[in-house]
Amino acid sequence: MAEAVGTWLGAFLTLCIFSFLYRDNPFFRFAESLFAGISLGYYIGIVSNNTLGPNLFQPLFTDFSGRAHLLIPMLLGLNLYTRYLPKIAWLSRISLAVYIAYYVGINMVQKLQGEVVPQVGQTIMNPIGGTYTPIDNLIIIVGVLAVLVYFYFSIEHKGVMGPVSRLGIWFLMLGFGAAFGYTVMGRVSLLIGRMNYLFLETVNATVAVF
Amino acid sequence: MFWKLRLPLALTFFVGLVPIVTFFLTERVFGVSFVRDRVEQYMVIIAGFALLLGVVNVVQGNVRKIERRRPGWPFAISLLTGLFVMGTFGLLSAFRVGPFQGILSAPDGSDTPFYWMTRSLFNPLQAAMFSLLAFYIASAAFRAFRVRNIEASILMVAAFVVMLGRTPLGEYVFGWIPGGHRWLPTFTEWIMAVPNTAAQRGIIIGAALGAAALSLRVILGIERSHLGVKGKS
Amino acid sequence: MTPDTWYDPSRVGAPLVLLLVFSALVLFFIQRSRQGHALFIRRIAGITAMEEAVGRATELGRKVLYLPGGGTLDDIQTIASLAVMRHVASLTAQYSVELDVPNKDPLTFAAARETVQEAYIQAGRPDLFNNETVHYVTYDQFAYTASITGLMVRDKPATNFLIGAFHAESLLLAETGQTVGAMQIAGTAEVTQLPFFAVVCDYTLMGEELFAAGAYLSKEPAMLGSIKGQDITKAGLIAFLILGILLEIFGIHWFRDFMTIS
Amino acid sequence: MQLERLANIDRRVVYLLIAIGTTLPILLPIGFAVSTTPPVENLYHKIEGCGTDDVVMISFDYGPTTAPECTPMAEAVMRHCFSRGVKVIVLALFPIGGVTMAGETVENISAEYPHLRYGEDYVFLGYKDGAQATMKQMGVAFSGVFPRDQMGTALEELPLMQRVRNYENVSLIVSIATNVIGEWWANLVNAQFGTPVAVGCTAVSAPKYYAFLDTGQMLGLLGGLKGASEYERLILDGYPELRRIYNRTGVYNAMKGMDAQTVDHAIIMIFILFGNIVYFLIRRRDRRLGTA
Repeated sequence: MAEAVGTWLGAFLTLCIFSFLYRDNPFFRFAESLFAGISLGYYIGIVSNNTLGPNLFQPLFTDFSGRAHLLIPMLLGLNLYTRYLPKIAWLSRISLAVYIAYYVGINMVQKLQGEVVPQVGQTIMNPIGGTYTPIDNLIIIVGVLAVLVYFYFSIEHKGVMGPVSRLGIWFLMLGFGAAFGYTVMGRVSLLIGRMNYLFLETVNATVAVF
Repeated sequence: MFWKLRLPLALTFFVGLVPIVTFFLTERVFGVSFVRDRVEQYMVIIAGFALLLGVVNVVQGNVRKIERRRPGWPFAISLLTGLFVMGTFGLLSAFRVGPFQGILSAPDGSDTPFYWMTRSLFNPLQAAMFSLLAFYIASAAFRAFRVRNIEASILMVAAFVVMLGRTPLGEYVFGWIPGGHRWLPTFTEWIMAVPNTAAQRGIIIGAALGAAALSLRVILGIERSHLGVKGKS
Repeated sequence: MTPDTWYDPSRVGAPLVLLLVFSALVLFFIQRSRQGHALFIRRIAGITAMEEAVGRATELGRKVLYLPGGGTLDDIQTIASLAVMRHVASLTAQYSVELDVPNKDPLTFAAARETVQEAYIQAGRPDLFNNETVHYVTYDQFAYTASITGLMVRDKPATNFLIGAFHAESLLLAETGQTVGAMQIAGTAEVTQLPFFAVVCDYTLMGEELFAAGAYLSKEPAMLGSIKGQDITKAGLIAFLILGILLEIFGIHWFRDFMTIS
Repeated sequence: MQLERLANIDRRVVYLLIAIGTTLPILLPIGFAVSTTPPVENLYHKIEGCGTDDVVMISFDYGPTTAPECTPMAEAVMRHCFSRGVKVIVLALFPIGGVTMAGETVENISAEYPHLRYGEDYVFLGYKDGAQATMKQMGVAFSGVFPRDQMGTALEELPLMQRVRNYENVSLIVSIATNVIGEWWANLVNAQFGTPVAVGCTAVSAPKYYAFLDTGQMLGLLGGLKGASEYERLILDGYPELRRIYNRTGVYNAMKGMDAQTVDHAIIMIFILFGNIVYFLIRRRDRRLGTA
């Protein structure tokens, strides 16, 4: 029974969201505000259950002295709330600075090691050979170079730079168009899933009750 | 004033160097395993505390909305109700209070109220919102794909060919020529594999360099907008 | 499994060399620029349009909506977004236009609050900043999207900035913004979402342009110097690529091997 | 003025047509002919080569979000095996809802084959966290990771599992995967243990998987709804008695989904063409007015 009620509720909320396609209306506003509230509540539960509980409170409660180092992130976390105390509001920036700095450092090496090096490495190829034809390989090489030239900021795109960066834009547009067309199928699949839910699953759930 | 500016910037510099330096070292070096095992965990905890910061702001904003009877205030009630009910079940389950001995499923495998709400309310809302994309991608294509200039034409033709090639329609176009039914699907795959790869690679290399340069500016304290501190050279 | 050296041999090759060369070049050009060597940075349409976009809000008497993206503060795109946000906030303060910054990530929310408030103080308009200028919505991608699309339809912002890390929600947000007649400037480095922004928005900062935007807007010598350093690295990589390909044709695999991570 | 109106049709017209184009084909199948491709045929022929002594493993490595694409694949492969009397072992490695997908599919499909017996003809092992570790351990013994099946029965009590110890006794592994787990089957299990692996994946990840097909690490590949509908086409041609299942209204399958895809793609393309024709007419008119 709870299953069927759940399915019908879900179907109702789905229709509320779809009604936005026609125009904004109280049903959509209801679903939207409920969604905002529920989702935030969901993350309160999940973050407590998956992070704060097992990684902070449980270790601290079971073995405080052995895990006292966990007080560091706890203090940094609590420190975010100094924002509400005007006199020491600036302290909250320390937590932000530490958090940002750590990930900025990670990003810097990851981008260079994980993206620039392999992507450049894969482009250094003998055009004759590999899985593609020589013409395909040349197109890839020329495309990569042209796009890189397009992103060159400190020279005006005149002379040789002009046509090459134009070619870069063409490659970008070709790639964007293709990716757009390619994505249609995945998005329609999502809608098919919802239509199934609305038309078939609600019926099945109801039948199952009786 | 000195500390308000210098301390965050000094911390940024030193903390930022930690992952860069340890990246190249092995755990044989003192402190590396500490960084790898613990610091990441610390950051997740800090982020966990931040969520409450957001919750406080949402509650404040919506309570104010109700108090002042601003337009749409009844919807603030449904928001707060959803937040309160779901959040309470979530907290009770997360800390295993009373009968709430599990968040998504109880120890005997049965569903919890938190899970029921997730499945009946949260997941359908997510999926419904996500699926609106099917409508939007259609209307965006109709409106934006016009042959205004060379760039727009390339964009449109590429999208059109790929859309055609991905369905049985693509097989029918040249299907009357012997062997022709594979032409468009093959061409579609070629577009994805060759020119599209080139464009993506170019963007990724450029963006990664840009990201690295921004990272360096942050670590050096040149870029500091995120701290609310005005940059100066 | 642990190698018996103190450094990780799979990482000290190309990645370390690239890191050192890159950092050296960026630092060199920052220094040079600070010493007063003028630098040219080409015009980037999306950035030049920002002032016009805020001006439009003044004319229409409607608000400016700034979305810092669905990424968290550990995503460098969000940091780039905060740098642009700072500039947009100074503009809205100067023009006395209402600014609205709804957030998905709570830490980004905390940082954005600092960024915007300070920009208003610097612009001499702390009175225009209030607790609702920068606010929090929810952590869920689609719940956030639903709230923002609703907000767009009801408040009809004159201008939308969609700058940062966006995922599947990109098209939902941009298309709704388009229906309410907002001028839209987007910026992201998410390769999968760029097509949608490029198709729907008036201006799109693509990849590297997003990261350069903050520096470009600040007009500070040190910032511009870093862009130059990054460009020179890029030129070096292009040369490296061409040389590598030529050597490959003659069967010499040095460059490729060097860039292949074992 | 008329032309401008055509160029700016209310977007809700587009929405309505997409809604109809998605719903109608699900309720009333059209049946666009799909030609089959080698990656799909390979998997079909592999199972055709299996007899009643062979065992096929079907791993549910996807969740509810990609069910419209993935479930028809799992169903078609399972029906194919059951129709031939090939033994089936089902498991789930995808953490978010994989086991639910597997449970529902096993329940639905086994109901269509009432003569098959649980434990002898098919077994449902259940879900295990940590896909890579699970895959490695199953190379030694299934019972090491799954001491009991989903219903809690010890594996040694199941007749089928008494003769199936590890991958050596399995003829084929089919992973219906939404993310990287499908790759792991290929580059971990196939590479280390040599068991043939075929993967069914969403259309979005198909291009990436073609590389594994080239190297032979994957024997077959079903890409998205298209791949699933091709497989349905093959089993319908081979086993006409399945028509009564696939022609039922009120039950979703990939061919219906593919019909909806085709109709929606056609609607979008027609709108693009229409928009451009109107755009051309406006330009031509303006040019004429300008020169007049």
